[in-house]
Amino acid sequence: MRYLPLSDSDRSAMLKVIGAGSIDDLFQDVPEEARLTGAIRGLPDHATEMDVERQLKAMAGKNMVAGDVPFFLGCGAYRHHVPASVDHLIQRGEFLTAYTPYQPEIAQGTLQMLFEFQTQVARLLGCEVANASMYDGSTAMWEAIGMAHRITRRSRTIISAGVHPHYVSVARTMAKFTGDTLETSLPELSAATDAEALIASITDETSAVVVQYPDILGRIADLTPVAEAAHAKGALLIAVVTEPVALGLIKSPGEMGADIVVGEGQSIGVGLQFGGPYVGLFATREKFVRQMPGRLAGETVDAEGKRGFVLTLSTREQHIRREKATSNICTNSGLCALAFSVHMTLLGEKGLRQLASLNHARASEVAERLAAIPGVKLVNDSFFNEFTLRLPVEARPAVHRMVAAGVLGGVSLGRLYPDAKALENGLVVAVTETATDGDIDAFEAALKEAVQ
Amino acid sequence: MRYLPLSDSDRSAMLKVIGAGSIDDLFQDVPEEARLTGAIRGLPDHATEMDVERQLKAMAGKNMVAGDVPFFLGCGAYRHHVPASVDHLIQRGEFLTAYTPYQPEIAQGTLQMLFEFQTQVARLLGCEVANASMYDGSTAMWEAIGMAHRITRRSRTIISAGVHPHYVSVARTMAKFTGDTLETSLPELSAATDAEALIASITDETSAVVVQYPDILGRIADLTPVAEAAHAKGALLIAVVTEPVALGLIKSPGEMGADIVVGEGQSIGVGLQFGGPYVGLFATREKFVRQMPGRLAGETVDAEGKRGFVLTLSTREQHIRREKATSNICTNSGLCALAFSVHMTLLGEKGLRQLASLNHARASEVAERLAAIPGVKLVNDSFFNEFTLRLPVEARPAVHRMVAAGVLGGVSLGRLYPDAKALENGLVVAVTETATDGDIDAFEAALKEAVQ
Amino acid sequence: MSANPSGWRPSAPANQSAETPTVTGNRALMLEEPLLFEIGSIEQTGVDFDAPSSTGHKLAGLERTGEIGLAGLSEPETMRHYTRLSRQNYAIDLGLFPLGSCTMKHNPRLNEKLARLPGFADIHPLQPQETVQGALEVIDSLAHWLITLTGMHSVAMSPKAGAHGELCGLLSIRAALEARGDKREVVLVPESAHGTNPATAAFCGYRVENIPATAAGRVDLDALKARLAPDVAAVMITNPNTCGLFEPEMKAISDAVHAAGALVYCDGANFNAIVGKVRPGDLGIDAMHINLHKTFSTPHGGGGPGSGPVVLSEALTRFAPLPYVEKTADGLRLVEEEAAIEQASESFGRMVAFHGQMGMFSRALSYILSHGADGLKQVAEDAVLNANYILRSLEDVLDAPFGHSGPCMHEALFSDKGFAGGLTTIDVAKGLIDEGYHPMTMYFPLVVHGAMLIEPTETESKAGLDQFITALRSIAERARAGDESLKAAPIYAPRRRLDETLAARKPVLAYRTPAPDGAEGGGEATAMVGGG
Amino acid sequence: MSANPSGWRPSAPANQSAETPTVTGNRALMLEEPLLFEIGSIEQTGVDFDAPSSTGHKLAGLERTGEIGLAGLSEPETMRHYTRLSRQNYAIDLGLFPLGSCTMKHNPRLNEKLARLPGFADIHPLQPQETVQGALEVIDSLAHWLITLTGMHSVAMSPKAGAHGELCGLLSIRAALEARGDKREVVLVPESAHGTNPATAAFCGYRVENIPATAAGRVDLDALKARLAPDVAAVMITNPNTCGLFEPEMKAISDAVHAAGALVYCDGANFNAIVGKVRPGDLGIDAMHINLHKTFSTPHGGGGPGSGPVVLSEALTRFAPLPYVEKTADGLRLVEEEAAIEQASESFGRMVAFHGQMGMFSRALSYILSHGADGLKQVAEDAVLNANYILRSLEDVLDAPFGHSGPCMHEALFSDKGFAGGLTTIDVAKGLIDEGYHPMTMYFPLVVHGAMLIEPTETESKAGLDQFITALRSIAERARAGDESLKAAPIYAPRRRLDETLAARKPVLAYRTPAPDGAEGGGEATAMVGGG
Ligand SMILES: Cc1ncc(COP(=O)(O)O)c(C=O)c1O
Ligand SMILES: Cc1ncc(COP(=O)(O)O)c(C=O)c1O
Repeated sequence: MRYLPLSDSDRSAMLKVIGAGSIDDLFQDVPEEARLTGAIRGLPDHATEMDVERQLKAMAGKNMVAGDVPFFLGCGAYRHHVPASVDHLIQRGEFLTAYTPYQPEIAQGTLQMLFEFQTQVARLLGCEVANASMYDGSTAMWEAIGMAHRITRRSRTIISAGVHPHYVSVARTMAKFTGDTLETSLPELSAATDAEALIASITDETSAVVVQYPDILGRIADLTPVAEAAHAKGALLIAVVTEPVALGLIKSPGEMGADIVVGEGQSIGVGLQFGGPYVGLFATREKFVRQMPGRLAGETVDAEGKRGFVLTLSTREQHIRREKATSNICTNSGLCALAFSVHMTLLGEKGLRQLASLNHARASEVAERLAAIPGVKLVNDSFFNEFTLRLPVEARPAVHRMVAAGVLGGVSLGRLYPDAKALENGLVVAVTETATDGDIDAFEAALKEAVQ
Repeated sequence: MRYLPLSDSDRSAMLKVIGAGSIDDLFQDVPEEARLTGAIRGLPDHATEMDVERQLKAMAGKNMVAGDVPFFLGCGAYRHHVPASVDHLIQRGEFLTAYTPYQPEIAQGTLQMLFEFQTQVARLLGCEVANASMYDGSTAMWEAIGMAHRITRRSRTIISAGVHPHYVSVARTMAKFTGDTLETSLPELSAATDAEALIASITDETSAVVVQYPDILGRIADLTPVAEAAHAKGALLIAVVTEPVALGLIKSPGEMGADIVVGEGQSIGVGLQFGGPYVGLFATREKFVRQMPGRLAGETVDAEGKRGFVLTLSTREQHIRREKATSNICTNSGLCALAFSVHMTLLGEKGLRQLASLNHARASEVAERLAAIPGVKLVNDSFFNEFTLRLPVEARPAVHRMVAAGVLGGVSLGRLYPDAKALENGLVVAVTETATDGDIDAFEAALKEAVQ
Repeated sequence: MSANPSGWRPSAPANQSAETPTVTGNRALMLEEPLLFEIGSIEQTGVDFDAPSSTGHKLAGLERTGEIGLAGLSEPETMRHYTRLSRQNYAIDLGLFPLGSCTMKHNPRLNEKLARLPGFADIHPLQPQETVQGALEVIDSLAHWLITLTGMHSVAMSPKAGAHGELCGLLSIRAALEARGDKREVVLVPESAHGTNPATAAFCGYRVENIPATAAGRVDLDALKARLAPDVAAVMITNPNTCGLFEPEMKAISDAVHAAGALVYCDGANFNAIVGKVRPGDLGIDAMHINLHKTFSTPHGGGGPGSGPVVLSEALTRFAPLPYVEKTADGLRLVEEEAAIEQASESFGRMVAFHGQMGMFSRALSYILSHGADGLKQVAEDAVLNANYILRSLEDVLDAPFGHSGPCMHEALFSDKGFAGGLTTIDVAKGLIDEGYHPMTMYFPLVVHGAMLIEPTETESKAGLDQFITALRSIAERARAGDESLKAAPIYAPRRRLDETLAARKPVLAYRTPAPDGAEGGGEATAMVGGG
Repeated sequence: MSANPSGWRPSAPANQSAETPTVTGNRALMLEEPLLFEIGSIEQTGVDFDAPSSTGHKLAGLERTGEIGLAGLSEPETMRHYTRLSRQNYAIDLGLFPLGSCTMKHNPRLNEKLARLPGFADIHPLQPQETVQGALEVIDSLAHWLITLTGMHSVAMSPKAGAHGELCGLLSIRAALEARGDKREVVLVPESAHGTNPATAAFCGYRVENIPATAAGRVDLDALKARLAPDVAAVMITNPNTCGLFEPEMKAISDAVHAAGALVYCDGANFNAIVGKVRPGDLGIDAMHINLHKTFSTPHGGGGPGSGPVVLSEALTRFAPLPYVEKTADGLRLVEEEAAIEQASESFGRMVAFHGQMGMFSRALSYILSHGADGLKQVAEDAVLNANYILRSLEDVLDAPFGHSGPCMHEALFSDKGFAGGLTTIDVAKGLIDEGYHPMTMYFPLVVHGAMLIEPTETESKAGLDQFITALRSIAERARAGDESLKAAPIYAPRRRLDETLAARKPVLAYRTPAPDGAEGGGEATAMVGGG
């Protein structure tokens, strides 16, 4: 087998050194009855590279590739062009096949990169510090709720109706077991967010208010009033960003007073990948750093006084603190963090701003065109690159009809909120720099057809 | 522009250091009238990565991809499965973006690889030494004729009718200018090669006899009699191998007495690439090494006595010997040599033999099946993975008819020998490990149809 | 402006010792690399964009006006920055990476290639299901093989890493207990367990108690039995355990646990030792996570991403998280809409925004198909053989605390007993760095003093192991002889030992642009000198 | 058995100096790597094959029975072997690579990606033309832009590198001369020309004579005119020339050459300096090769492959080699069948088996489209700016023989004048290695003593150049001061200076398996000690 270097003669020589008669002697601790004797049921023997490639290609071939069709999906995962150099660099064996940088003298590459990533994330989100990544945006949000609980010693969290329903779902799952109380609600198909209602519901027992920015329907609202209201009651503001490209154009949550800002970094460098691996962003105020989950790279010096980087503040972490850790996370999303960081470095502030402007301009054009389709209404009066339409028909079947026309034309709210009658005509449309004029024409035509 | 790091302020600062008022001052030696003033005609300004990708993808999309259809072409370029690790390794920046290893202390990677490549090639071809690569098989063959000329001080070369007609064409082009005389002929659609005729035509003026093995029709013949006949008259035997995988199963030309063995290495590691870049293999006897063209890596030691490698015997080469060099070659095919070497290392002798056996077995099956089609005759009684059929109809249009059925069904001799009536029904078919049962069925059906 | 416009800055004082006399601080191919923020600028970019043909005005007046501070580099500079950084890393592609418990095995590039097929890499998680049938097929096939290999009843595919899998398992257990109205409070965990085990249990609201171990490094069954009581919700066992030993009484443990009304969680991080040889399902366990980034070779990527599917017993299956894939008459269906689904009403809920680590699934499936039935079994056998070879080749110079109790499984455990002159495990580890190796796992498991846990994996050749053994033997001999010079190791790495205390005492977690002209700035820590 | 079954062998005597005290010979991340033949074996393989379902028997009795001696490695070992080797290389991805005349610029990975599209990478050169229209479109588009950029009449796309392009150009010239019945025998070449120029001329059967140069490093027009006579077939000029200077009298040279009935070949290796700024066609040249692997950034790959299309004047067009692409009513057509084509009857013939370096064409086209009209012009300007910046920043410490004659073009030329203590160009070059740079081109062009030819290219940043200037300045100062220690450089590279004399005197060009048990074998050279 091509991946296994030992030859049979190596094996016998080694058994001799060990003093064992056969390989099975090494498995002597496994009770006889627990040993598998036959082959693994149904699994053929090892296959050639060509054969495996054929099998997987056949599966890949059954999917409709976003890049092959007019494509307008968002809702937490965005399709941006990722420069070829990003994928080249993350495939460098020294990045790809390294472990967590536990031995800093021979892991400065990963450590410095993480330090840079943390800096980029902190600056983008408008915070003082960021960690070395979480699994994804949804788990980052849950961890933020837990962190707020530790900081405020309160357990009631208000989650805005504008938060991605899957993120809310994750939080709800966790809360069932940790005894946290979550106040959640469904969004409305209106231009206004639920900021006022949120503010009204904050009490002295509120640990945190969680808002998404831009929210699930694409709406943008100033976070300052919510932040002030939360702080006035001793609660924290947690902001969730699922489309970090937006922050090249609009104010960061940190600037507006958010105490913890989490996000999904997929949109920069990582690609769609059917939902994973993605990369959770997690940033906060310096004073909260010891309550933060996840790994942190920090600056230090070596024995000769040269600057270097190490994993630090690990007394927060499971491998040191065990049951008292701030989180159980161990493996995080390092390589996606690298992809994010490389792409962000290529963009730089200038490129990020250009990219964001282009997205917003393009989305504005498309919103205008689609809203001109008879019966179709634009819900938003603010958005970045994603907005919601109210269709004259149920959106979920309309999406399927567009598929039949070869167009991936947005996410129906019916898919995200299967039980919410009031939302069933909602269609969330994301438009990025990857949409061509032809794509937009095709989408417009398909949607026209689908709502008839 | 994304590839250009200088900013405008860098540029002014640098001009100041230089003491120039403007960039155009630096071009002062270019006469006014020779300076281009406007933009380059018809060329748009710089384009985004996404845009360039779209343009090139559109072109790529117009080609019929070998891997997407039943595919049976050979005649000097063979489609084998190349393991994914080969492409990964040749894309390592340290290999891909290095220059010729002129500074050996920081080019041991390339130099050791070339030394290993030379060893692999020499052993595969059955020779004592090999060089660090030529452009491709056809130029390697021409260089071999030139080298034989230098060794024997004779200028008449006999080229077997079994040599690839494009290779002959290249030799003919060069000979027009160097005053070499080539004796060439057309192949016949028969099982026997022209070995006897060759032997008969060797004289005391013959510098070399050139034979291809397996030949353009796929035939295999013992080279020993030709070698002996050539040597008896003081001439050299040059053997050409366009499908090196064959040498995992059949005797090497070196073993049979060839003095210079050249080849096309494309078949191992390199891929089809519409004809280039490929990699010329060049091997010979140690005693001829100072007449060899091309670069050579050799072993030596460093100032501390450690083994290391350098480019050596450069007194043969243009940069030292200028007009007295053995060849004008400078840039060769280093990265393809690396691909060849990595693939060969993965194969090893064991894998190469397995691969060769599989090719021969598969080709034998297909030959049998196709020869059973009414009117179709198998020309060969010997072959490796490629054989020639005599169709009941002209082969060139039959190939086009198969294309219409979605099958790339071999190379017609009409394409290779456009004026040779006697060959026009010949179809050369190559079968490698990449052909599936389904491919073979489709091919059989398409050919049946095409010869009706 | 937050990025340093003056460009390159040496990170070490020039000419500070005879060993680094270069002006640049570089040492030939070992290149120093400044921070991105020291070489980039907010004006620089490595991408081109077309100018927007119009401008939008829907930003609710929230335009970001201030400087963000994101330094950019042109593409050539970016290539160099990261290429140079990468060269300061050790990796599996460079050599043996025997980090115990981490299963650092060869990462086939075939898997990288296949995961990048547009049909996998360029599909959106919320595409209509009829457009992603191939992706669901990957999930379903991988699920099938994981169930088959473990002999379990079902598998939850969405957990994103091992620890997340533990969470999934414990939540399933808790959901099952609650479903039967059983409120239990304690989870028992061996002291040797990985830190994620107690952390996860605590996260799920359980109190963690230790299970004692025998002198042979196994769970003390009698002690365990004695502790089992109605307050115990679950027992978390690692098998093979973190000492590299198989728990021979696993079935008896499971039976006892079940008899006490509790459930058995198995940490499957060490599945590599037994894949194709033993099915955890035959040992009575209820839930086990599988680290695809260990046993099934998806690359570690310098810390992640991973993927931690959890196989479940029949008892736990109906509590499994959403989403999951099911076969229907019209093809595969992703069951995700919680509220709408009758049959999933007992699911404990959703763990992640989408469907798990698709990019890891395709790699792991490729790995499984490549190895096949014979190959997977060989994986376990060779992994165990390699570990025992190391154990027996070094036990004369390194103390093997459980060496007497028989063969180990996939990793060999040594202690620092016998080292002289104050030398300890870390000195041996750092010595290995100079020899061209990544060190073993140090000081874990906690049950052994100065633990050195060596996991070679099956993808190492005998010749490679022999060289490693020679190197480690020589270092071990130096450690036993109290050779002071080991304390200075590593001397050839890009950095000497780093001051971790300083890092934690004065955390500098993000770059702070130095104040102009030498005024006090955030970079001050770089001027301090500390010992390793 | 030709491969060494015993596996790893240190390539250096253990513990030979205080600087390498490791047992393995490794120095942390700088890893020693044995030869493939020392670690592999003929039994080992890194690929799997299905067993053939039948066996063929058509081998004419020529089965290869003896051992070939091809050592194999498993895939993990292969990855490490080549990854480790790669790390012993310097490359553009690591830093400045200022090899004059070589135009080592950034290689965009976009181009690598596009060249690998199956539509380009997985098509056979002999596929029916209707199945490769997109490939022909690439050739045709690239041809169009090369013609446009050079202002010439046509282009021959098949030459495989610069030297092959020279051959193409000279053969076209010779064919044209012969077509008019003109047998000329001499080609004039400046002494500063690249070695391929005279080598090519000689290969085409011409006698080579030198053209004298002026004190300002240009062609001496008067001397050239004096030599022009009916025996002169062509003049080969490099412009910008290899001293990095533009030939201001190029048009006058061309006119004079044409007046004498000869033709002008231009070596276009240095086209990078003038792309988008000057069209060679406006200077009266007849043929010029373009190194796509220089100006158009296809990667050098450690020595190749390259691609050397040749642009031709109208006078030479009909002699161009086959194949070429033409537009027809049914699409693009590859004209290759020599005998059948009326219109190509004057073509001098075929130069390569197929159609040239397709893989380089797609990359070069991507490069041209990416840069566009503004970008290409900027390329030339920045390349020239960077070179002049180096020239002027160092001319106080390094002698610039033509520095007085005005600005240089894309490369800065220095000599070793002023070095003391027997130090010379090579010592400066090796000193740069320790500083983390690839040296400049040494001892070329031949017209300058101890030449150091520095070509930074446009893809270097100012900060990067500043660091390089600082490093080279310090080395130059040491060279002027006669600092002996420079002779020991490099000290940090994977190897110290290598003994090239030994290599040439006792060539060892292939691995020879050592005779068993210390008997005399082919490996003996490794035991000798030589000085650098
Ligand atoms: C024994 C053990 N359990 C659990 C884990 C946690 O897995 P992960 O890092 O994927 O979260 C690890 C690995 O780090 C481990 O070694
Ligand atoms: C001036 C000059 N001419 C010709 C050549 C030859 O080009 P190639 O190496 O592509 O054959 C080179 C490059 O090596 C060169 O620098």
